[in-house]
Amino acid sequence: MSNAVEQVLKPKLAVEIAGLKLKNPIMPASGTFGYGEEYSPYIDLNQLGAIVTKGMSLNPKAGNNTPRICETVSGMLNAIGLQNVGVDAFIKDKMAFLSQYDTPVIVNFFGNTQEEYGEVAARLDDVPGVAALEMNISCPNVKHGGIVFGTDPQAAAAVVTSVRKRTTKPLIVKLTPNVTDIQILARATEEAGADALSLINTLTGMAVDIKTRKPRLANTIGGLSGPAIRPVAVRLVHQVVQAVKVPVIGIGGITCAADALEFLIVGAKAVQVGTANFVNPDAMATIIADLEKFCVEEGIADINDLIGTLEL
Amino acid sequence: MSNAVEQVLKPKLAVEIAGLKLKNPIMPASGTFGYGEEYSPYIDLNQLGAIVTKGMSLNPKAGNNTPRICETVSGMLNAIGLQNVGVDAFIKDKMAFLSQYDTPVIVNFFGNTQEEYGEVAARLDDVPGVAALEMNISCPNVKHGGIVFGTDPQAAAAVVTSVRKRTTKPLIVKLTPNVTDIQILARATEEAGADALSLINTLTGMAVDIKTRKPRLANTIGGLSGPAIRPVAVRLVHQVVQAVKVPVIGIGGITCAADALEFLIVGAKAVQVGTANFVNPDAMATIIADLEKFCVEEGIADINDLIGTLEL
Amino acid sequence: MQDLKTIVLSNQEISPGYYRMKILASGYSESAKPGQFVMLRVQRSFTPLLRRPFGVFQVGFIPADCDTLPPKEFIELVYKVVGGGTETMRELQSGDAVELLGPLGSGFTADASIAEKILVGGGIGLVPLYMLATELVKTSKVSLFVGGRTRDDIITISEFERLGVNVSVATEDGSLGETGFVTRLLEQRLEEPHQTEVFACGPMPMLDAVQKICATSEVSLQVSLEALMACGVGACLGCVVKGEGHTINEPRYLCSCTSGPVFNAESLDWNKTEAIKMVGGGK
Amino acid sequence: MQDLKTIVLSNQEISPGYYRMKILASGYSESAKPGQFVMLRVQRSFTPLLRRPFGVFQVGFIPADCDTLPPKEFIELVYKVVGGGTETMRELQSGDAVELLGPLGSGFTADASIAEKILVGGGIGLVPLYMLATELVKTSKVSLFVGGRTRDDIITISEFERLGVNVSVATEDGSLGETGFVTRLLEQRLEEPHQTEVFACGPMPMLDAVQKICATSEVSLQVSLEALMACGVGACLGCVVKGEGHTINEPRYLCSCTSGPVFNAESLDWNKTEAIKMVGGGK
Ligand SMILES: Cc1cc2nc3c(=O)[nH]c(=O)nc-3n(C[C@H](O)[C@H](O)[C@H](O)COP(=O)(O)OP(=O)(O)OC[C@H]3O[C@@H](n4cnc5c(N)ncnc54)[C@H](O)[C@@H]3O)c2cc1C
Ligand SMILES: Cc1cc2nc3c(=O)[nH]c(=O)nc-3n(C[C@H](O)[C@H](O)[C@H](O)COP(=O)(O)OP(=O)(O)OC[C@H]3O[C@@H](n4cnc5c(N)ncnc54)[C@H](O)[C@@H]3O)c2cc1C
Ligand SMILES: Cc1cc2nc3c(=O)[nH]c(=O)nc-3n(C[C@H](O)[C@H](O)[C@H](O)COP(=O)(O)O)c2cc1C
Ligand SMILES: Cc1cc2nc3c(=O)[nH]c(=O)nc-3n(C[C@H](O)[C@H](O)[C@H](O)COP(=O)(O)O)c2cc1C
Ligand code: FES
Ligand code: FES
Repeated sequence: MSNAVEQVLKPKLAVEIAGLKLKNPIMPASGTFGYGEEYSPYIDLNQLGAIVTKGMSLNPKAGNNTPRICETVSGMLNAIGLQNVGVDAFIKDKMAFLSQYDTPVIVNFFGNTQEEYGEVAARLDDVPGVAALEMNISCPNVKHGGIVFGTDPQAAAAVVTSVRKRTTKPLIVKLTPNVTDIQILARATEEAGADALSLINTLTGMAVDIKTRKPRLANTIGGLSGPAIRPVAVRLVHQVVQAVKVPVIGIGGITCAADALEFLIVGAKAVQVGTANFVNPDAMATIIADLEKFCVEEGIADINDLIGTLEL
Repeated sequence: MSNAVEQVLKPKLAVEIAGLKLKNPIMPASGTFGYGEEYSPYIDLNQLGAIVTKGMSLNPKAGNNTPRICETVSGMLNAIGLQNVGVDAFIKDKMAFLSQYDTPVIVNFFGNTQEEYGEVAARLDDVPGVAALEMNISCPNVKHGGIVFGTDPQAAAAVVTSVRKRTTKPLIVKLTPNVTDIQILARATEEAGADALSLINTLTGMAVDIKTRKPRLANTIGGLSGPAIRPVAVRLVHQVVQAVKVPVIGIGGITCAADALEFLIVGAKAVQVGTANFVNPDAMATIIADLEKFCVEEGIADINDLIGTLEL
Repeated sequence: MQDLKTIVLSNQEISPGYYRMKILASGYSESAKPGQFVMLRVQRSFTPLLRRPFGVFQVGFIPADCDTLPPKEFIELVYKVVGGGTETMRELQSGDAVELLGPLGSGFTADASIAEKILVGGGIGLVPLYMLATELVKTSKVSLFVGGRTRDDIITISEFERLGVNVSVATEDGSLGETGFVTRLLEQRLEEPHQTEVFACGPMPMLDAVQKICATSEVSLQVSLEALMACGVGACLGCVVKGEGHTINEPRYLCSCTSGPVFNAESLDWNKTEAIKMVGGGK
Repeated sequence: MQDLKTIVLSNQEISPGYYRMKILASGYSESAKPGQFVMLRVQRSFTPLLRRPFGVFQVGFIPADCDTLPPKEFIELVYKVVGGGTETMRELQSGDAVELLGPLGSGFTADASIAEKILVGGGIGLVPLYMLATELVKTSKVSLFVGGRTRDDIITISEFERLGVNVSVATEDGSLGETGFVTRLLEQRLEEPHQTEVFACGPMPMLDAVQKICATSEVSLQVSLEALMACGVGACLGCVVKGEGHTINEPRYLCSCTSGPVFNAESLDWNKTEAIKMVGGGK
């Protein structure tokens, strides 16, 4: 009895994804939390379920011309252009800081060709402290007319297969929402060897300055993120959970525990918080605390008992 | 000189779409303005560029179970289930009211099979007062496993071709945004005989009640509309304008003249206002007045001089 | 029916979480009928996006600032803070701008030949019954049965008493009046058959019980329903409720903003029907 | 660097459309350096979504309500209402909650060996120069050249004068001071070469002109830039500006929230480079 009371007082928030043990299901979304260090004055990185880094490429990338961001109604557009220090500099300069923490580090990465993807994965494979890789397949395949890998089931499967061969780390494949049928993509990447799927990346969007008649982003189009996109993200996660067996990580417009819970209830094993970090550097700490409160209030001893309990 | 001044004082807002002359580029979006009558106490229907009706089907449709709507951040989800009185009752009971106005009536319609689409179009073909048809192809094709017509280029082209044969009225095809490549769909429907394209219909979304763990809509998933989706809509309209020659009508999250102008600048010849009507029954009147003001301020004598002037 | 761009006159907490708001509303004293509602817009931004529906508690006049001017018409709402929209409302102060679409919907219709009227209100469901009571007391004997979770949820009853309404209270925790559900009070009153007419507003489980009791006693019942609403004018079809004769195969839906929010109980379907799911988010 | 959940102390209009806002900000009097900024969150809802960057105008202390308590530290912002975020700010009153992330970014660094300092401010660009002036006047002779469209855009100059700063004004419409651009004043001053150091903040065209003048006169220049910012801490990479040596083929971007907002003019690229467009909205 006293044991049961204690359990309710301190619900279990730990989840496991592809062998990765997370203290809780909350982690940042790639590109919104820098290399971890940037937010370390404001939030204790040891609290997080995992740390997900900015996307890494084989060579350093300078990124797009400016303006790169613009605010929209309850959302923002970005076309950063995947600016990053390159995988080698990352390993050399950024991993030491991240390794101080008792929190798994998930390295997000991408390439412009299938080969590049494989090579980045290979370079990260033997890096101690890298707990898992998250593969961003929302990039144009420069060898095939710039079609985005993640919108074509064949291309997506092929690139995942080739990365799978070059890494022994758990491989999370991050899906783009800008497709007709996400379930086809989800199954294709699962079969190609993904250990987990994460979604959604940003919705493609655009905004215009009506005075100058120019796009608000130098790149014309960009990725829409923030609370505005959450209903689309929840729907896609729901569909993917039904289509695959591997665990799914939900992303899109999460700002508070209630938002995170929508994803967990539809079946996401964990969630990533993106744009909300910009608004509240301690958003994830608040979410973790409030998740715990919610479990206590609802008498949930283990968050795993809540995951996927959507009633249809 | 005095002539030029006059022009600037009273800019020309009239536009033409597929032979249809509109007083201005502002009209309601289907399903958000009932049969026109519902909003006639609040806005003068003679002011509008056109009136677009709720979607009509061959037989009356009772619609979905409740709850049918739910609010999201800067948006709303709906799964009304296309409730309507049926095309015959519409012609008999609703057209007399609409015909009083000096405003073109565009009848939105849909079907569950290719034949149904054709039959509805045929029944509307000789109805006086119907200025044009808007064909909603975001419906599942019940004869082909429920795949949404508008997500499959072949199915979309086929259904447009068959409707084209049964109507002499201008045919506007309304595209769904839930596709990987909108340009393929736009070209396929243009080639099949669309006189104009309108977009976007709602983004598919979902929301969950975290207490009951049930979807907030009885139908589980629904359509997301409102300001939240505008950046996605602007991007899709921009892409479609570049892909086709027929005129394009922009839809999605328009609440004010500035929002409408984004669509016009990227190249939409007219726009539809949806969810904003619920918030402000006179939203369209305000938009028309403010469009005029904007033209005066910017020295635009004819709104057509502004359409498609995006600077890349 | 009009869309008034107007201002708040006052906004006061009357019980923990419950507020009364007076809004300047010219035309309402003539046009508003008991049981009607308004769609209120509380802020310029898009959070919250939609207007919120509120029953008309009462309409009236306040003296103008100057003798030579006509008195000002107001409408009064009573609301409970439950979420984002009502949170925003609670912060409004005298002079703040709001937009008021209305009066909307059907009202209650009393049968002049029936001398005794019973009102049944649950929590905030009391609101539309007050304006009704102001009319009914003119010609009938009126009783109010009001229920709530605790005594904090029993609001504005002294107002009803001042009209001469006979008020009986039930709270679930017994902190005021009888302990238990308000429907017990109705049941007791209707035990021995007598000619009366019932008007009810409150949570669905309460209305379900009221309907059963009235059906058993063969007493006529009008209910005011709360449905989710986007437009309030019959355009969105979001607010429907199931009408009498509704089945899964032949669904019958009634618009609760135009055919309602007040319905004769017989025109509604009181069976719990199963939800049907469609593939695709058809509108 | 901290994220303070704090309150507004005062918020006053000082010129049409320009406001001064004092915010309770413990720690700032020690930590804030001239040229630094804060990211301010002005409301709980998501419109506006992002925080807004504002330069630190000054830091200071106000007496506590009670003698035995320590005085309260405040930070003062001066802002111009230009859009949704600043519209919301204008409505804040003493006691309203705000969130303050900061102090952020690089500050100005003065060269102690140079006895004369020139500040050049355009419109609201004056803001970060005030706190800088409070430091510089301790050791140097300081002049301020300030420009704006009309005299309403010339703000807080009496504050500078009170510090002992020599203020010269130019307005485009001639409603205050010289008629024309502020850069004319700088040009005149630098006509005959002399040892000085320039600190400038204002619209890009003004900074472009200031940079040309200083480069010609071989005078060292620090500029504070305004870039669009989402995070303010170096995480989003949205705020970059082009660094010295930037080309289309070898772009060089500097984060203006961490490497800036104050930059040595030589570390920036002052050429107008063409925009490059990519297919796909890569992040
Ligand atoms: C005809 C009618 C009359 C009403 N009269 C009153 C009244 O006099 N006093 C009062 O306090 N409340 C009344 N309600 C309920 C009131 O509309 C809701 O409490 C309010 O909309 C909640 O908004 P929120 O943003 O605070 O809550 P949230 O829960 O954040 O609202 C989210 C969404 O749900 C809707 N919603 C939530 N609860 C209800 C509900 N019970 N009924 C309908 N929609 C709901 C909101 O409109 C909104 O779209 C009435 C409802 C209807 C339909
Ligand atoms: C380091 C720094 C210091 C600043 N200091 C001050 C100051 O002391 N006083 C002051 O009045 N303003 C200052 N600004 C500009 C101020 O941030 C913008 O005026 C403000 O964000 C506009 O927000 P809005 O919502 O009112 O306008 P909107 O135009 O609605 O803003 C829309 C978006 O554009 C951004 N934005 C608009 N204008 C600017 C701008 N000039 N610079 C950067 N972002 C902009 C907003 O942050 C927002 O994301 C500073 C900017 C920066 C980068
Ligand atoms: C500024 C910014 C940069 C991003 N960079 C990346 C990236 O490098 N790799 C990636 O996979 N996703 C990137 N994303 C997408 C986010 O990880 C996330 O999928 C998306 O923002 C949706 O979540 P949110 O609504 O919580 O922000 C970026 C998003 C933003 C806003
Ligand atoms: C309640 C509701 C009902 C709708 N019904 C229809 C419909 O019957 N036919 C149709 O083509 N689109 C329908 N739509 C989609 C709108 O016409 C429009 O494409 C969409 O809402 C996006 O515009 P908005 O953001 O301005 O609302 C409906 C939208 C809503 C919100
Ligand atoms: S609320 Fe829109 S039809 Fe009733
Ligand atoms: S504002 Fe985010 S990196 Fe500078």
